[in-house]
Amino acid sequence: MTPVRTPLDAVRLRADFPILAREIAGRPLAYLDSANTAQKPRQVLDAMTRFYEASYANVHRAVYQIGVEATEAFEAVRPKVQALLNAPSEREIIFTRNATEAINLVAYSYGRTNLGPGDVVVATEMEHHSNLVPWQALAAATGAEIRYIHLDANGELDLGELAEIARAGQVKLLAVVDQSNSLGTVNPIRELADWVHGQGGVLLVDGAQSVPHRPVDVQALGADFLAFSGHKLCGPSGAGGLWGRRELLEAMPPFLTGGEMIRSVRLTGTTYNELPWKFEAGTPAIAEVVGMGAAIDYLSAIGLDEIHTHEAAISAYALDRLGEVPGLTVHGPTDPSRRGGVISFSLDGAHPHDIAEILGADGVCVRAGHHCTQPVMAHLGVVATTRASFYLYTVRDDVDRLIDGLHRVRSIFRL
Amino acid sequence: MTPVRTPLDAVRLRADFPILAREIAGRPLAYLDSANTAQKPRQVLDAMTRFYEASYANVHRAVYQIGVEATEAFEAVRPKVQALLNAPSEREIIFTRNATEAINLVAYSYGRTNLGPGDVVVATEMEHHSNLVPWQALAAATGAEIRYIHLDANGELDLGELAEIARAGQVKLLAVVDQSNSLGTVNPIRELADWVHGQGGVLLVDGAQSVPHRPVDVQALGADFLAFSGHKLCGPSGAGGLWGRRELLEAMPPFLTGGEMIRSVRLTGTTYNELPWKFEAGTPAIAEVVGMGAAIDYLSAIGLDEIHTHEAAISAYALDRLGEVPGLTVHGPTDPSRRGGVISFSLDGAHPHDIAEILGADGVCVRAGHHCTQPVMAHLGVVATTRASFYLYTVRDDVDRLIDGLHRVRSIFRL
Amino acid sequence: MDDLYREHILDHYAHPRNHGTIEGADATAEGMNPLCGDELTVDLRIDAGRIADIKFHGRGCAISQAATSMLTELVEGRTVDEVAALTKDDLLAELGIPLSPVRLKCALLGLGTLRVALNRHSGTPLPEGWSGMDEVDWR
Amino acid sequence: MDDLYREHILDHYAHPRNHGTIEGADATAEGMNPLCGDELTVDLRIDAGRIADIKFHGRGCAISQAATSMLTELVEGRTVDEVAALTKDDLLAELGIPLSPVRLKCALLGLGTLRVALNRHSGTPLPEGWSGMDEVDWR
Ligand SMILES: Cc1ncc(COP(=O)(O)O)c(C=O)c1O
Ligand SMILES: Cc1ncc(COP(=O)(O)O)c(C=O)c1O
Repeated sequence: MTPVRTPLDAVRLRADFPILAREIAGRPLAYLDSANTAQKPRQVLDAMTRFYEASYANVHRAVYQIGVEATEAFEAVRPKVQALLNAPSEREIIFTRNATEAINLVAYSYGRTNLGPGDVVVATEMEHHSNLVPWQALAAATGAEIRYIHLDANGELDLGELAEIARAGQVKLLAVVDQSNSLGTVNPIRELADWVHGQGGVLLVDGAQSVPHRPVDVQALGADFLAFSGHKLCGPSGAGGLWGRRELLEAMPPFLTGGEMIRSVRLTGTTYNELPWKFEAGTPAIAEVVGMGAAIDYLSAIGLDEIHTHEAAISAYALDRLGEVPGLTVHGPTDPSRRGGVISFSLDGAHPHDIAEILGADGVCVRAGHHCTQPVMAHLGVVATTRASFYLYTVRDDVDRLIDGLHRVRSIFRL
Repeated sequence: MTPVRTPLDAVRLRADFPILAREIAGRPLAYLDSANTAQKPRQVLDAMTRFYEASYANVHRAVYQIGVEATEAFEAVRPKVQALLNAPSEREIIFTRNATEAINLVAYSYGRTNLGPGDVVVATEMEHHSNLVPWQALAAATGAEIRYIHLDANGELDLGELAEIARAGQVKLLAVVDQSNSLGTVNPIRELADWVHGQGGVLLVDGAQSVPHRPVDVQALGADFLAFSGHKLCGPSGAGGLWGRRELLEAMPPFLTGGEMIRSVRLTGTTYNELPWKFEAGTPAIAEVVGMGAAIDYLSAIGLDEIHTHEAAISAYALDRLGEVPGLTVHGPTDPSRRGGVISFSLDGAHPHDIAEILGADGVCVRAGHHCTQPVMAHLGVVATTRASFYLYTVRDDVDRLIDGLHRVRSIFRL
Repeated sequence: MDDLYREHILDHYAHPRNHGTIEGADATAEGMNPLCGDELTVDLRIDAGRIADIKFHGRGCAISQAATSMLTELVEGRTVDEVAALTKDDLLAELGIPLSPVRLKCALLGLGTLRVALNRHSGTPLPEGWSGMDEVDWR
Repeated sequence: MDDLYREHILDHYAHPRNHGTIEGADATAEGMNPLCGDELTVDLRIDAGRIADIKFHGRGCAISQAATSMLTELVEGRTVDEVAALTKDDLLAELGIPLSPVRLKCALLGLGTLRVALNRHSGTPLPEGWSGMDEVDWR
């Protein structure tokens, strides 16, 4: 049933994205900030509008026709996510607002139940703040210790530290990003899974930057939890998800409580609903989950493999061309095969904010800042970098305009 | 500057709501489930689509043009909410997914910091599960005691119990719904505020059912926190909010942690951002908040007063006409001036599910169930009721069709 | 609509078969539909591996009451193994009416509750978090 | 764009006035822009109610560096009261370039940090949670 796929035609796909036709200074957007958030194809916007215009109602509760349709449309997204992640069961898919909420759910519900003094939670120096601060907060709340796997000079994890970390206490959880959002580094998740399982701990994978960009298989990775954001995979803002192993989720107490997640409420006590609803309190982001389903359909029809191949080609081209710019340093792994479609760089004599401003005036959208990875910046010895990131709609012309803009920066600052 | 307002013309307003033109069994929807979730006007759907097609980007971070536009569109909603609630400052407005998340934020961040053994958290028998289960969970986690204000025969709070509750321990927080979603009861919030403040405690108001339907003024109410849902006020699913008094919010620890809510992250510790961002971790529901802003504009242009007047007229008409149906009992206050546009009822010999099914087949959408208020059902001695609820787009014809449907139910069941 | 509230459904609803309780039942289970709060109790007497008697009571809609009533007729006198093998489709065929997913939960409440009772009787541990509704998915 | 990186901005960026530190300063404050991580330290010497000396250092973009450099020229020799009354609009007028809200935060980092230093010196408690950026709203 796998369709025969042709290489992705980014120029053609751009036409699906209305915003990419917007002109700034007379030229269409060169949107190079997809690691931050992805743009939305017409297919996703139409799916949501159609839903609101024909079938919008609250889910799980209503007997009437539009309520049934809304529930079916909403619940039909669970198996789509299941397939996207190769999860064993759709009951293991919990809808959240974003990856951040998914990680917090685990930190509160699993973490506060299972960690205490003498235990160790491990994160890495490369984590996005959303996969770092919740574990700092968990350590502070439970008396567990937080340990970090640091970065080597190449922007990769120093696995040599694992032995020492294991001696610090009982390792209960390792939280690690699949692909770094600021360095592009792709991490050896399977190896880390084996290590943490050997310690008797569990593995949480931050899939925010991998799930949108290449095939991800939670079973092959050996993950116990995986978090992702819908807005980074061409879905609307406001929807994301958590996958977790059923035994773990079953044993965890609820996190948010309220309507929808209960079985029965009495003034004297309450029993909880089954998975996954136990973790979905209140009216969910109904239309946004439906939109995320449309985004998954859209990406799947193109093929995550094809998207990955396309991004690798664009990245290779960009790395080449960035090499032409005097005074420019690319951060992160030097081996293109060990990095995703995210390139952070520094340009001598020009601050990232100024670079992004000058590029932005020509419609080239890059991000300047710490990318919610301040420890990575500290490691690099900078406060901020400029970052260009790619997606299925990125074309070589976008990269060419980036390079032209960088030359313009150099000329403005007389570098 | 207050515009002169004419009475609301619901027939004309219906044209703004695409879904209301949908036909079931040859007739347009009679959507009588707005207390559950409201339908969306074209103005709101267009605002979101326009945003996605022209200005979508992540907020607060980007230097480029669409990032600036996105941030401005998103942050412009805070003063709209501030005005809607007459809050002292827009910094006190925190965006959440829904009322449920807003209440959980307070239960975790305020509750777990301020309550302990010997303290009392007070809820009422009338609360929606979302304003009940979080307090049960808080009591269980902290050793505080939970006490309830019970209902009288009329479906109103028995304030005579307050004295005894005050003797149970140090009252730290009272959580109460402004307007009941299953009985329609409007509560004496100001009186409860004075009482709980006299006890040295704070007041959380569940505004999920009041904010969409009439002018709400957090200062006049004497509230300390107020939660609401955007999807119930014609906004998209996925956005809602919490208002809290600044001194309280400033003193509270963060709830969800991650990107956006930090000031500075080091491996050795983290400092947090200012209000309101301290409480908004991760990428927010950007387009949904923008949509909620469009909904507030839409409602404000019509006037919350006018909406309230319209609903009161529809309710009075519905109460009258329901009185014609043999064997039908309306629950909740008998005085129409003490209730909102929500009518729960029982019909002898017919189960709510069957009533809703039969009405639904004719396009009349009512809700059957416990409405996430099982303690209210227990109080009424039923497991479920049928509920019709009204909004600005409800017309008399909807009520007439409800009544016709109820007669049809009686004839099917030979009552 | 007239599809749903057919004569046989209304008849079972108005005159439920095997309604009541069994004193000293060999197995009992309570079911609950979290969507509407409907409650159901099923009592069994089991004799030489057969359902010698079955009774139910509770509060529910016409669909759940009629479906449970018909279910009791379907299983009475059958062996425990036969009953354990009964699928939701068998029951739905018996009901013979079109059902939306929400109403499917109504229709299957009795079957789920009966399963719990049988599991209790046989001592088979119930799957964690199982409410007898696991077969009912939203799609 | 050419609006933004005008000659005077580039000049102050390349040659910041009053750059450095003051040994034994009468007041010091550190500012931080949480959006980009830029850091700034402002040192003051205050003599008879006047800013006798001001120095700054830190890491920042052309806008924040140039704005802070121009700010130091603006306040040097003025009385503490005059400086406390200085508004963001005064500084922006001096800068004379159009700024988006994000860049406004850059431009006002120095002013906010200076205010913290003055407050520390006067012993006025700082508003809780105040980062010197309170004047910068998103709209
Ligand atoms: C009174 C009341 N409180 C809280 C809620 C919960 O709202 P949400 O599901 O949007 O979080 C509702 C909605 O059903 C409600 O009616
Ligand atoms: C690696 C990584 N983890 C987590 C997140 C947080 O995602 P969200 O803001 O959607 O919760 C991001 C997004 O910036 C990310 O890149």
